Amino acid sequence: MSDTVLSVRNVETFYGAIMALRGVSIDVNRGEIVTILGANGAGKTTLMKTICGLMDPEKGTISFLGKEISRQEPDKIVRQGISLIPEGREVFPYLTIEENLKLGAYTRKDDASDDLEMVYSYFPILKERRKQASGFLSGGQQQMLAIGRGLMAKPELMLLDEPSLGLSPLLTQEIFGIIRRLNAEQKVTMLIVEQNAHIALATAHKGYVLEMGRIVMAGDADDLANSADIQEFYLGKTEENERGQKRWKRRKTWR
Amino acid sequence: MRIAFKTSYDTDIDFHEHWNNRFWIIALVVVMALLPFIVSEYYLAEVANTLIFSLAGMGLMLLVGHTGQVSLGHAAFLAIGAYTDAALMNAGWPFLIAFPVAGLAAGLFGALIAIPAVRLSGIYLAIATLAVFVIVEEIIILAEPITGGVGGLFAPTIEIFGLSFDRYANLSNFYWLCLVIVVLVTLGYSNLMRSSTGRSFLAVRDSEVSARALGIDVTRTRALAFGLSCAVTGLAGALMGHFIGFFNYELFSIFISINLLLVVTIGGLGFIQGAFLGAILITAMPQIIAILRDGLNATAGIDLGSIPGLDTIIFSLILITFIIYEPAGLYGRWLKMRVWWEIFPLARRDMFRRQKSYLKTERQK
Amino acid sequence: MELLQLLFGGIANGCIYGLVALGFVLIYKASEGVNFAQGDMMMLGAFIALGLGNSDQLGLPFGLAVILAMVLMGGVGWGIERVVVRQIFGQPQFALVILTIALGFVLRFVAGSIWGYTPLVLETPFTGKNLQLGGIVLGVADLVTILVTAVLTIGLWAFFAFTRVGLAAQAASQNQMAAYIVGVPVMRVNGLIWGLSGAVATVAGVMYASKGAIDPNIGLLGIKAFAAAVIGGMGSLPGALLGGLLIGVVEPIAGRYAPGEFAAMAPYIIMLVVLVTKPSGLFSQMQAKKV
Amino acid sequence: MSLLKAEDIAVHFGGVKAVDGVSFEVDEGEVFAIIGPNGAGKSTIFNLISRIYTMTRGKITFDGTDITRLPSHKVAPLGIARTFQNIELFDHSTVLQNLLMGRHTHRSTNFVEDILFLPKVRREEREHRKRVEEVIEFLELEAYRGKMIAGLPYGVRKVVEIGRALAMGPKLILLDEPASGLSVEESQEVAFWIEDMRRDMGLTVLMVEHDMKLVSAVADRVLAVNNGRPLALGTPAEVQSDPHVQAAYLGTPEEDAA
Amino acid sequence: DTPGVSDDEIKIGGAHDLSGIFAPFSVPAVQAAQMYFDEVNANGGVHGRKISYIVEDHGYQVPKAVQAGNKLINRDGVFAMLLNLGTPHNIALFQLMGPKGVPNVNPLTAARQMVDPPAPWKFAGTASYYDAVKETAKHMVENEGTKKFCNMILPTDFGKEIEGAVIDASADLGMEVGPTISHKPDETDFTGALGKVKSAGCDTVGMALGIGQIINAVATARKLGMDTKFVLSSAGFHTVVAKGLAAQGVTDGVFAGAGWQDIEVRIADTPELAEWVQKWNAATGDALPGTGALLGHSGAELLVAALEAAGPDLTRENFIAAMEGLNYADPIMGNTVSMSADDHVAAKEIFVSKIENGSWQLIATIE
Ligand SMILES: Nc1ncnc2c1ncn2[C@@H]1O[C@H](COP(=O)(O)OP(=O)(O)OP(=O)(O)O)[C@@H](O)[C@H]1O
Ligand SMILES: Nc1ncnc2c1ncn2[C@@H]1O[C@H](COP(=O)(O)OP(=O)(O)OP(=O)(O)O)[C@@H](O)[C@H]1O
Ligand SMILES: CC(C)C[C@H](N)C(=O)O
Ligand SMILES: [Mg+2]
Ligand SMILES: [Mg+2]
Repeated sequence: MSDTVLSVRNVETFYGAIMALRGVSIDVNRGEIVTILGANGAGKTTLMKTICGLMDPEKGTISFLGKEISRQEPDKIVRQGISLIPEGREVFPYLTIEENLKLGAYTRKDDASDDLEMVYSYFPILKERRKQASGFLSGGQQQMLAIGRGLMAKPELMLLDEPSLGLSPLLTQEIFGIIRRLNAEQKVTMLIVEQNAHIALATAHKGYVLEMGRIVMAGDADDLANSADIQEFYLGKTEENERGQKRWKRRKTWR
Repeated sequence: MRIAFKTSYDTDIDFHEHWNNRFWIIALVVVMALLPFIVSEYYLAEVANTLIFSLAGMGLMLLVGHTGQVSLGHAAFLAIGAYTDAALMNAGWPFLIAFPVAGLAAGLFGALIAIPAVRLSGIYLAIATLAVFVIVEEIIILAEPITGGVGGLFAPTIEIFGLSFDRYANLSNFYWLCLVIVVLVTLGYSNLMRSSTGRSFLAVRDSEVSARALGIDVTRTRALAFGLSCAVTGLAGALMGHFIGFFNYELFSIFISINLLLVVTIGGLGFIQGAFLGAILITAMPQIIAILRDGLNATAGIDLGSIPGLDTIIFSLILITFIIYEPAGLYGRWLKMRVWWEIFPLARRDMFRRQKSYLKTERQK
Repeated sequence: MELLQLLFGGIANGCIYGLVALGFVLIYKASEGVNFAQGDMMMLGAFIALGLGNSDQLGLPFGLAVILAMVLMGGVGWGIERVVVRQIFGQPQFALVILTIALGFVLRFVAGSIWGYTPLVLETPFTGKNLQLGGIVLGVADLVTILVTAVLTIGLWAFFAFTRVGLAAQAASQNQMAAYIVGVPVMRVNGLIWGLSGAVATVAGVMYASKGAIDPNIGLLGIKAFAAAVIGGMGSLPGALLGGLLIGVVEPIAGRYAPGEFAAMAPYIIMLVVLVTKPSGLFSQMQAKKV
Repeated sequence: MSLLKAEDIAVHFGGVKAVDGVSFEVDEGEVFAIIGPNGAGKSTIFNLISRIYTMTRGKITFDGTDITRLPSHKVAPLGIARTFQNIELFDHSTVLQNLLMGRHTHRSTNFVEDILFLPKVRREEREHRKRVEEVIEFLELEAYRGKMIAGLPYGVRKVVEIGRALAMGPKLILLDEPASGLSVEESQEVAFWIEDMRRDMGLTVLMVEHDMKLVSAVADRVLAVNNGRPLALGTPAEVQSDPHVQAAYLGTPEEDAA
Repeated sequence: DTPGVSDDEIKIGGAHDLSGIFAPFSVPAVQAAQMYFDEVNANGGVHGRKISYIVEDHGYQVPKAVQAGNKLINRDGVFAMLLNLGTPHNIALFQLMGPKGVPNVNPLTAARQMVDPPAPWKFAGTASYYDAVKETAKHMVENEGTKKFCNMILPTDFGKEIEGAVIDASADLGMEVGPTISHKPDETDFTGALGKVKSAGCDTVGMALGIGQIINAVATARKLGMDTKFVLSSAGFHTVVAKGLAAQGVTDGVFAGAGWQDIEVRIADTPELAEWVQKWNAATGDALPGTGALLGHSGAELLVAALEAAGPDLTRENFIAAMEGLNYADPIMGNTVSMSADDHVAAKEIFVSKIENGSWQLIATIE
């Protein structure tokens, strides 16, 4: 089944006078993992925030499960089954780890204790520290907590904004393992923004490339992984950048 | 849109990139200087009052807007300035010496307070300064021989080189005196903000850890800011004393502290210009409301004056509306308007619509 | 014996500061904002109770009048959040301070327009009633104050510690964006808390009114109560109570034993001492930022 | 010769032994990396060096000075600059101002001179500005010079923070995860910068990083830590092939997963 | 031509506290004055001129009071000031008014400085706090058996006047005085202060506190079993004090010295008073007008009387002369207005009253 879970149409979002999204359209189908690649400042975070209502688009529509959701309060959108793992962790520093996780299940009516155990099994350190304030966790531990909190919501659609930020290589692999597993076993649809394009493209079914607030490329993850531009700018596969050699400034030129 | 071609670092170091900005500032000062020949006593006294509030506002702005420390007790430093100045002049000191010494006294007292208080921040500092304020108030009452106790005292007349600068007898002279002082302080303040001391204030405001990591002594910096802030406020206090002419401790009430906070926030936190705009709003708005009210009564026969306290409510409602629509303050609004003009035909209508924003805890330093 | 008497009076009085302080803490816990109109909400609460209960006004039975007043003030608090506070959501806390200072003027004006500026006396069943207990006199009003404060503090504490909404409110104060993305209806929770603080303010107002007369300016007490909340470690409910009690107890004892003007300074000196030794209050709510 | 020397340093927070007996030496002109799982204590080591935390035991010497008990603002003047894992910039100032703030240790004027803006102050301002422009050029921040930090994308902020540290003109620079949140291309650039810092500016670099590509590309030596204790020390290749490090930290190399 | 006077209008100014801590005085005073002027204006005004009373709010802040004065005097050009509230505020304004000779009629403060040092344009409505309390204190010693006074005051000039009066009265009578305890306006617990009073052996307390505080403090004293007597000034001479104390079960031992008589007990046999109370009630809903209203009304009445007497050619000089020639009985205040060139206090009687069963009863009148 390939019905559309999320459909973003011609969205334009501004920060005051600055136009961060210049008419973005993407589709995410049920059961898919979709990744968005893009350099710094391309607007990836802005897109994620716009989808879940943390920012209001000035133009365009966003529909989730066929219902228009743009310009609603974020908590309403979340309640309909979207969960965001935000860039930069955003934990509740004075609450304990367990309270943080429990808040992840705030919108759920059913019992979430199984999922709590599941999160603890993914990240044993969180269990060890569950009665401590989360503000003192290391950067990576907070990232685990943020991911765990997102998982607790058991959403229909998960938005992950740079989930691997600050995680060790081992954990990065584990996280993507979890993502694949959730997708395969529980059919959670995923939209992932990731700087680590290797692993993102390896995990995703489909990908978009966002540059300067515009989608400049879209396609199957495999096709993208094989495209020359992607290889050069996102996978770092150009060999002339050897150590000691004079480097050339070759910046992306899609405008 | 104007473009400045920068040919040396001095272009950035100087106050203004453009000659015409400089022109406007000079023009403003000239007009201000000529004001006594243009307007009546009523307006002149109001402008003098506004200048004094701007001065006090600059004092608080340095602390709240530029160093991120909040004081609910700045009325105390106004008082220290006013009483020191009056006491010294009563002891025979000339104004030209008593006045700076009054500022210095307020500044030193402020720095003294700051040393134990620098560990405090946010509302904790606000309450500590409130406590200091109450204690200063009591000390003023107790120090009757100097302060006149609760009865208060008359400010001595200012005389400089045989010329009288008395507020009631020679308002124009007094006004010019205020103007000169305000101009000088503004210059000094702007200089401070374009040099490393000013930058260290901003650093301490935005991130203490980073400031430390850059070698900034946070404790010293905050104490210095507190001291400077109090000194400027003290100068304003001395002028206020002369302006009002008679005062007791009730002049320096908590409401004055609150008014000063209104000045800096409504004006625009973090901008020297904000202190002026805020002072203008706070001192002129009630007068404008009153004048409009009188006008309404005279022309349309609608007598709002018969509802006691309505002026204050209208003023409060304006404040509320204002803070809702422009939390960045008057100067923030001005900056936006300027941008809008500069790119005029290209400006979007809702260019300045606020994007949603979210706060995070400020309990972490 | 005299000391005991002073202590008792001080505790009862401190409870009133504590009650108002609770209102400050409530709002702080939910949004880290400071509501400078808290004292004025207390004032309005007292007037509404008076308007409903006094025999020359609506004349409802006291208990009913108080409960209705709490409900009404809950509505006022909720409405204030809904109509004005919400508009500056996400803006620096300073905006709220200015906003609530101005709101305080509005509330005073409203009370003044309805009930006039002449002080009025609230009729309560316990006004002027006293109990003798081994040489010390216990005012029934004082006893009620202490009891009500204890119950409210514990109740509110439990609300934050054990309920889902209480947790959500705290989350919202620490990180509004994160609270939203876990699905907390931040605005609604805020409205609820403002309503709650209106109700708590009413209780404080009624207890305050039982000791004298009220006029639209009694909200001035809010400043001292705010100080109490802060030295308690703004954000901690027991801290607020403790801060209130500290000030409440110091006042009469200093009034009795300290010389002259020093007595009036005493609570503020204590505040300074507390803050200098514990820069973030008795029940500290500050953390060093983890970098 | 060693510029920075940590001897058996440890810090405990209640029951958490964040760092528990780590010793290492960073030689002058070296690029030294610290790696380890999340929560291993890497950032804490940085915080001990910059005296944000006070150590439970141990000793740190920098350039012959014992800095174990130094107040935190006295560390920078010795020539130690740092960046933060979670970016600690002055959000309400421009990029230029942020970089100028990095020049604080080089000021020689006092506040009275600043208020009067004596010619001396102007001269010094020009000098600061010149230095900062060099940094701006080096990190290619020209386009952002007058922008407020608050509106910059994550990656640019990371670079500005590096710039602020460089503006100080330090001997030793501590970089906490300089490449996290950066794209492959951008982290390659960071690699070049680190290279240049060492070669052209004569800086010693101590960094924490999870991007093993970057570490292998620039580091001379690598210290792996786990649970606050040292795990392995050696060249990047040596440490990466250490089975303990692989088990606790690296897992199966990324390329395989791709 | 005279400032503020035109063919059909006389502008009168008032710097008031309509939003601050003394709003309980200013607001009713302004309402009462306005009510009186409305009546006068409806009846054709004074010599064909309508009175317009321009009121500015200073919120008990001195700088705002100065702004208000500046507007009223320099912009509006008022003829005279009426009922300006607050001691420091009045004194600050004197500096604007003095050089121009703007008459200051019945300021809402009974500080001695209102007529001392004297000036042609300064007038006061009633006996000062000082005189009233001093005479009352003497009365207490002579008739109520007071042996020793203490003071409980707000540290304002008002408080100091009361303290000074009590101390001077004691000195005149050769008595020792107990300590003065000062209180903040937001203080709500008086147990400690009363303990001090008790241990100092005072049987009477001179009290200068806010209304709520007075009720609270007196009730606390009774609760603690003290039979201390209390002497209040005109600022505490308020019907609500009697009512509030009655609610707290306190029915005796409270005295006040003021320049007028309490209205409650006189309504029945003073028709003018009854009429006015009824009007007030209709206009505001208050059962009884308070002190502010009383002062506001009498001030307005006095001003109008003087304007009438000054004749159609109104100048400040002939207004001042008219003021100095006033002599009439004010049934509402229950006192007599009479001034002369060297006496600018309108009503000089001092009425000593006592709370009995929830009402103020007049017990002595001192000239
Ligand atoms: N608060 C803000 N104010 C003004 N402009 C902003 C703000 N936040 C982001 N921007 C601008 O919006 C654009 C998109 O930013 P966004 O954070 O969405 O990028 P991103 O793709 O997530 O980048 P990164 O990879 O660094 O996270 C950037 O050019 C940035 O400068
Ligand atoms: N101030 C503190 N209070 C309590 N615990 C702390 C504090 N600082 C650090 N810790 C703990 O010390 C441990 C090490 O933290 P640190 O930040 O050094 O980890 P890290 O190695 O930098 O990890 P990451 O790669 O995730 O950034 C963590 O378990 C953390 O929770
Ligand atoms: C009693 C009030 C009418 C005046 C006030 N006490 C004052 O003198 O300031
Ligand atoms: Mg991003
Ligand atoms: Mg770290």
